[in-house]
Amino acid sequence: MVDKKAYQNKEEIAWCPGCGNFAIRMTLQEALADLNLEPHQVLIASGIGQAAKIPHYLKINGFNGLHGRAIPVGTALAATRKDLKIIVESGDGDIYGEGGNHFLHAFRRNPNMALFVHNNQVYGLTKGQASPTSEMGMKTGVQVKGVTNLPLNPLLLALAGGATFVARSFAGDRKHLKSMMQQAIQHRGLAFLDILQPCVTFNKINTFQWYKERVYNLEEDHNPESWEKALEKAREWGEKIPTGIFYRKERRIFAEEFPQLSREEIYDPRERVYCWPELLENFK
Amino acid sequence: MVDKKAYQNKEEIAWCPGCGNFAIRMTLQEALADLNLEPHQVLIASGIGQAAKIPHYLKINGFNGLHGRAIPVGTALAATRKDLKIIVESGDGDIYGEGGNHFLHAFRRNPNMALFVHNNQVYGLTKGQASPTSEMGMKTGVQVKGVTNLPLNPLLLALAGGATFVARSFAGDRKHLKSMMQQAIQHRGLAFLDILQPCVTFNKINTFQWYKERVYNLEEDHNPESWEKALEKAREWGEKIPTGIFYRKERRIFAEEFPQLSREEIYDPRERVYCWPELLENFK
Amino acid sequence: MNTIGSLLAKALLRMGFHVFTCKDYMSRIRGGHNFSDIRFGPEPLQGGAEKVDILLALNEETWELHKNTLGETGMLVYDEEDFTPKGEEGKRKGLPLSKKAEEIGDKRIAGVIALGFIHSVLGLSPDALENILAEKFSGEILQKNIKALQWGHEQGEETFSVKPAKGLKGTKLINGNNAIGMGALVAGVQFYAAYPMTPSTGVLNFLAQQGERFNILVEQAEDEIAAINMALGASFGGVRAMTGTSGGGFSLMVEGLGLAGITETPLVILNAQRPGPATGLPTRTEQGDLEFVIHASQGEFPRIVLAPRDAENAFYKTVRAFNLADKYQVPVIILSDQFLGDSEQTVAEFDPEAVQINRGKLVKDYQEDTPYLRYRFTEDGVSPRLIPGEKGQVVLADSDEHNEAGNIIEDAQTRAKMVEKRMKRMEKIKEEMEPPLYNGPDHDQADYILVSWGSNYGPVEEARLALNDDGMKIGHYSFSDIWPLPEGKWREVLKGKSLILVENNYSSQLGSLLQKEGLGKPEIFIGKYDGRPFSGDELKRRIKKEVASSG
Amino acid sequence: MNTIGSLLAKALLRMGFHVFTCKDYMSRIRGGHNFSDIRFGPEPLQGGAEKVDILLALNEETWELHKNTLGETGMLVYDEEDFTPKGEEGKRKGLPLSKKAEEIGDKRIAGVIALGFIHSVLGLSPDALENILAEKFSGEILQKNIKALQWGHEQGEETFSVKPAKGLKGTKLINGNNAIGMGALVAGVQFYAAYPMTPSTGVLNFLAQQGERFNILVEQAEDEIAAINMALGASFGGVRAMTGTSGGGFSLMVEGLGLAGITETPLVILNAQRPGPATGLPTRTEQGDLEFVIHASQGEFPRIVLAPRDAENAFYKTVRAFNLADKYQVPVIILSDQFLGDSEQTVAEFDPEAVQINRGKLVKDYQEDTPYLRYRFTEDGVSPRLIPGEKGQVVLADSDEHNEAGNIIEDAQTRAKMVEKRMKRMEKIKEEMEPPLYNGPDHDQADYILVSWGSNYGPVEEARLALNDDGMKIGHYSFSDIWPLPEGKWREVLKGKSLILVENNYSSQLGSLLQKEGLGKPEIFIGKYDGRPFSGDELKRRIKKEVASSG
Ligand SMILES: Cc1ncc(C[n+]2csc(CCOP(=O)(O)OP(=O)(O)O)c2C)c(N)n1
Ligand SMILES: Cc1ncc(C[n+]2csc(CCOP(=O)(O)OP(=O)(O)O)c2C)c(N)n1
Ligand code: SF4
Ligand code: SF4
Ligand SMILES: [Mg+2]
Ligand SMILES: [Mg+2]
Repeated sequence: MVDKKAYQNKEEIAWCPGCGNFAIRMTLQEALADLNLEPHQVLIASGIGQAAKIPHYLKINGFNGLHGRAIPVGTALAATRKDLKIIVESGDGDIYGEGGNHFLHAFRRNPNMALFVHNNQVYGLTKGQASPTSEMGMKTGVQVKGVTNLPLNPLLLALAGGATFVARSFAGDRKHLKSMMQQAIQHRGLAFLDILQPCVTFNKINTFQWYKERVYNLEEDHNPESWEKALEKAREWGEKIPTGIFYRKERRIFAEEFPQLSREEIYDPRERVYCWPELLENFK
Repeated sequence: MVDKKAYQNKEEIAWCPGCGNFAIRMTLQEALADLNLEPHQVLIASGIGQAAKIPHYLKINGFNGLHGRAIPVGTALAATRKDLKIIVESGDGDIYGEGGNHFLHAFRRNPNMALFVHNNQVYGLTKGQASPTSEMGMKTGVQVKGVTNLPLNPLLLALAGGATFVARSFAGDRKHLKSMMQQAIQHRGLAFLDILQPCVTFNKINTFQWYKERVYNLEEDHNPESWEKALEKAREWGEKIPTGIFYRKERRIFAEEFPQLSREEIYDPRERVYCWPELLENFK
Repeated sequence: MNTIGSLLAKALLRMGFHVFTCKDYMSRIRGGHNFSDIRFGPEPLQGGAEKVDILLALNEETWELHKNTLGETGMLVYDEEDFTPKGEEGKRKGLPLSKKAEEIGDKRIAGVIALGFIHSVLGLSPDALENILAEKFSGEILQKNIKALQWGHEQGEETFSVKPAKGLKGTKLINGNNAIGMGALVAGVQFYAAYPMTPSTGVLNFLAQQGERFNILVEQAEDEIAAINMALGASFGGVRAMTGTSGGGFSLMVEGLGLAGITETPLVILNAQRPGPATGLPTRTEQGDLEFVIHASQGEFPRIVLAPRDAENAFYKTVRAFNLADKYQVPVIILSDQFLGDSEQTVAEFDPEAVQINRGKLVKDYQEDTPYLRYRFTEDGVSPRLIPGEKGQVVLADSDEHNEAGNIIEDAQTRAKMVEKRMKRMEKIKEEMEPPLYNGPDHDQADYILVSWGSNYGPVEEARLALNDDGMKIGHYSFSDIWPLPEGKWREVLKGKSLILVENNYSSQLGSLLQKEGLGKPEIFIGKYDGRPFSGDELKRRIKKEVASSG
Repeated sequence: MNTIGSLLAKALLRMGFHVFTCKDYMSRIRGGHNFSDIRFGPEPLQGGAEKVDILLALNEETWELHKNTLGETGMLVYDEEDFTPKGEEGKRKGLPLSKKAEEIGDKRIAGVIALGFIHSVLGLSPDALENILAEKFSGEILQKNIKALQWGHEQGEETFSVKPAKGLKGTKLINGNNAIGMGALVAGVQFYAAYPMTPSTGVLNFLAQQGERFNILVEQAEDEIAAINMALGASFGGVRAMTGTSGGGFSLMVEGLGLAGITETPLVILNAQRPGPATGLPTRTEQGDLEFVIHASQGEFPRIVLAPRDAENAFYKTVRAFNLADKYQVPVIILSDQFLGDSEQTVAEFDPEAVQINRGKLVKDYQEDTPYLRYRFTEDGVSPRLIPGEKGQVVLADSDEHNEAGNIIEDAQTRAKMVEKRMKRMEKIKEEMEPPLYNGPDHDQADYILVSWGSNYGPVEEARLALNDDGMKIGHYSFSDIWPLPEGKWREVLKGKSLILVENNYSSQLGSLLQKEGLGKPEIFIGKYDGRPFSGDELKRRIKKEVASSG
């Protein structure tokens, strides 16, 4: 059994006291350890934002890249490094805003990786502008009269886009979150998990209390094999907010036929060059 | 009454003989003329691709910009030039591929413009690679073993994304197409029309015949006010392909409160500077 | 910390001082170490100082990190409840800040107590500050604040002697970002699209907040690519449009920049520099993007780059950016940085009436019989620009190579002619660029010439003045219109001189540009790439050292 | 037209000629005017000719557009059913191409009839072509093709006398795009992500087609931003990764380029240039992106730019690109263009065994007790690189400024040190860059020195040889390793010389770079920016003219 302490490092954490990110980080650590994964077997690709700092606060392989671009990084790693568990983890602005095109196309490819979005419905790191999931009417320094763009519903889009695993959890319910994370990591294909995360500094609407009062677990009576049912549930947002696995399905994964490269093959790629003469035939 | 010849220009057309684009162009011309719009009242923003060449083949205001970027251009024009009818028109690769993020976020803003996508399910101008809507298994110079990514369903995504007008038509049925175009242009908000367009050169699967055999008009018994019904219909693709207005709804449009600028106000923007002293109060 | 700092700065301003404030903050939301540097005096100020006279440390970390900056005669003010400073540097005064604040009934007013104390040490009356507090607060909260202020003021006695400037009137305390925003306002900006990115977000905030009052459509785009393409759409429609970002966002706008180039659509783009590459240091300063913005995007097309020197210059340069964009139908880049954007300084009140608007060859009524040609060949390469919507005429812009009408072409002749049409505007632009500003002794008497660009103006000037006081004969060329490099006699002057380049980067990018124009190899390069701005003191020291070792 | 051209080129190759083909096509799918230029002879060829000896015009438009290119002794071959050429230029031979083709029973073989005729005019046996047809077709179609070929061959008689090269063995006809693809193959590329964009798509096609055989994962990304970030992800994972695009796509990759820079992730990026700005001329050629790629992305970081001279050089340079990327952990840009990418030329068979693979400081087993540090400070600035997945160790890359472990930092000291660590690799890289290739008389005997870069090598060489034959003393420096500019004695040589810069652009971008390094002002600039490549003849003419008027 791997100890969750194996994932601990000593970086000073730059999140605000009380931020939902702490719970997510601790839960991830547990989820991984309890799946018996060691830090060197896991890699987190992240973007830029508060959420995206997560690989710094764990002892884990990490590629902390550009704002909005973690999905392509993770996708290529999932395809070429089949020996690693790949997690893409970032914020709602990062994945649904700047990175929206990759989000859209990721479901079409279905790479074998987990996608965790810390959805605090706001741009945290840049000090509180609206994110694509901010609610209508929310006032910010830029949206001075309140948000007027319709918030996007990431679960609905994922379902419409062909996702094979669509789930939601809440940073305030660590047990549930852990189970969601684990199932996502074990899913074969792209496992999308939207995590409701209170931002104590900038989001005064969707607070811990606000979420707490609304979230409920749909697992008991919900059949995640039904796309229609998933869709219906994904549209629920307001007085009640369902969490759990909305939808799950198996489908071809990205680069399925591409072999798992051994470390040797990676170190010495020349070994793979054969049939050169046949190739040259084309040019005479 | 405006004559459709008013939209005619003398450019040599660089489309292949038999291409579906010809029918779309002719129909657009008719649709606009019959709405009594004059060429100077309409502006087409397009991207890059075969479809995107359309503003060159009409006498019309046009901004033929970058591959994938016509939506933002059109959005700003729709907001600041309320006196013009704005049409964004481009190919499936352009709008759903390179421009996917703008497609996604356009529905949230709901700018008052029409979005016509010539969906030939292939990259025409770059010689036949798969587009985001190419069917699984379709072989191309790049997808040598056939497409393996799930094609995206633009109508489904539009519905999931909050679109207020979702329609499909077929370049082979000009009467239907004209009616769709006109209703789209008259819609208050973002009117999305996906147009099935045979590409005689590169798409040997989704040919004129293939579409012809499959498309049917859902207008008779379909209620475009029902999102659920629209969704169900949008998922239909295969033996039968519905065309028509799937969904229609009114909602706040982008920059609704921003006034229509007169030509004078545009020419001489200084007229708008007042309350300067109040502003300076903040800095003492 | 920022609130306390800005209260003090405002009070000093109202008492008639010149003020300069500089913010140093981390790329995080709470915690971490953030501080404000406030400098004031009777003379205009355009930069921070290396040594601090009064250090207000609300916690021990601040003391530890800043003890080296406290000048010999400096004073440490600290919360004696919180820590006891070790070491012997300077004078020090512990106050029971938090304890007293709690006593008065609000923990948050500890800083105001300190401000009261600082006023007394400076021999200043707390009235101005009291007025400011009264504008901000009312009722019980105000009472508590005033109590705090007064108690603090009673604890000290005049230690430093300070004099306000004479005849300072209508002066305002404005940072570079707001100055740029105000410039855009009076230039008549009607559309601003951007994606948040430090340190450019200040401009987005400013314009969003003024949007309704001034009738500006401000939109937060889904990404920077959308932002620039929106701005181009709006501009094509005839309205004055702008976008703003920092390095990473500018990278994403590069393709759009070329689109402005080939479609000849006027556009103003703010690049507020921060240290790169990539994410780099989001809240720090650098001048690392000069050669990037000059060469960004495939192919060749004219563009203009303006690097404002200070807040006042930023205001006027922004107006100028809009005018140049319209006049030459090119993209104009305002190259600012975090130092300029976030630093407040006292500036003479901007006069919107003094500002000219030039929309270039914008056609009001197109009266000719022949169809309008968006890219008509003209002598100066600038084609009359018609706003779409004119009855009987259509306007076509194209990102492909095109003919005069804007339709796609592929033939060699038209292509070559269009390239020439576009490029020849560069010659006229060059003539219009303002030559670098020169300060210092007569050219032939200067032993060395400092060369700087953009926001380094202030610190370099301060160093130059100090060096001249020390007897060195040294001049200073400050570039603000930086691309294309202006014509003028400075070119001749520089050729024969010993140049000292001062830039906030590693590789001396202005140095490269000068060499490219054949202006000789700069002798000394003083670079800084640790994310912090230069101070005048630091520069003075480094210049002396370099000159000594090179001489 | 392309098929007929490639049949002829292959036949000539098999008969032992050196061949050079150049494609000229429009940015459209059908129709329009497209043509192939085929040149052959006993000597190696690296460019097209201004004048044509045999012009095969299948329609009148071709004749009208090309009549000026037909040399005095040239021959027009045309379909007499289609048109009757006006004018008196050269010899001409009308053949009933389409009529005869129909007679034989397949309209599409009209071109083969023409090829048969051309063989007879050249005094060549049609055997080689017959073999090629037999490899492509079979049964009835083959029979018809052979009939067409033979009938055509019977219609002409030897008019031109041609001699194949001696001892040409194993030679292949390869275009630049395929050469780059083959280079990537033997370098062991394991991942290639790209978005289609002319003229880079050839490389994507090639690798996709070889993907299965050579175990390469080739993915068409949703956009270029995804493409470069995918490639970076793969490379961080340890596999050799590459992406390719043209100007507009490169613009979108600019932010990713900086990410490679700060994360020190090796990456090979192909930018196949086409005329800009923006969409420009998609299917034409230009060298307009040199300064752009050198300065692209915010901030400062080392990068390498290699501009291959010809197909053979492209093959070896591509391998070198991968090795340099790994050795210095930097992005390497291969700067090719449409002229190089689409032109086929005869090259000696590439030898994959002769190719060395250097993966730099890739750590196989990390044995130390201390935790692995991705950005460990080392003397040469290059840190040992561990592939993630090693038991007990983790690897962290970061786009923010970071410490040795890869964790975010904000302090001034670490920042400065990291900048220095990254930048100091540039010095070593400079030493490793190959100096420009010199051809011509001894330096001190050359009156002028031509300077070119990349794909202009061939045409400039041809011009130089011709000029030397005419008695001019002229040398030629050809740059291929172009950034950083290599060290070497060329620097001294160039300083004192009269330089003639030849570039496929408007503003002489290499000229700018040379001046930046203080290498003096080039005297003459011969630029071309109409989307077409130089030919040797044209250059010779223009050089003569310029020298005459400058001398
Ligand atoms: C290209 C680019 N644009 C903008 C930014 C500035 N930026 C950094 S984080 C961020 C948004 C963060 O919001 P989110 O992803 O929701 O993360 P959070 O901080 O809320 O966890 C932005 C706009 C950037 N780093 N790069
Ligand atoms: C940034 C950028 N990337 C790639 C291209 C090349 N390109 C031009 S059109 C096109 C795709 C066209 O497909 P689609 O939009 O479906 O239009 P169609 O030709 O099929 O009508 C591509 C990839 C480009 N012009 N710009
Ligand atoms: S700003 Fe919000 S999301 Fe960021 S650390 Fe603070 S509480 Fe968390
Ligand atoms: S390639 Fe296809 S889409 Fe393009 S013009 Fe030809 S038929 Fe039409
Ligand atoms: Mg967020
Ligand atoms: Mg298409």
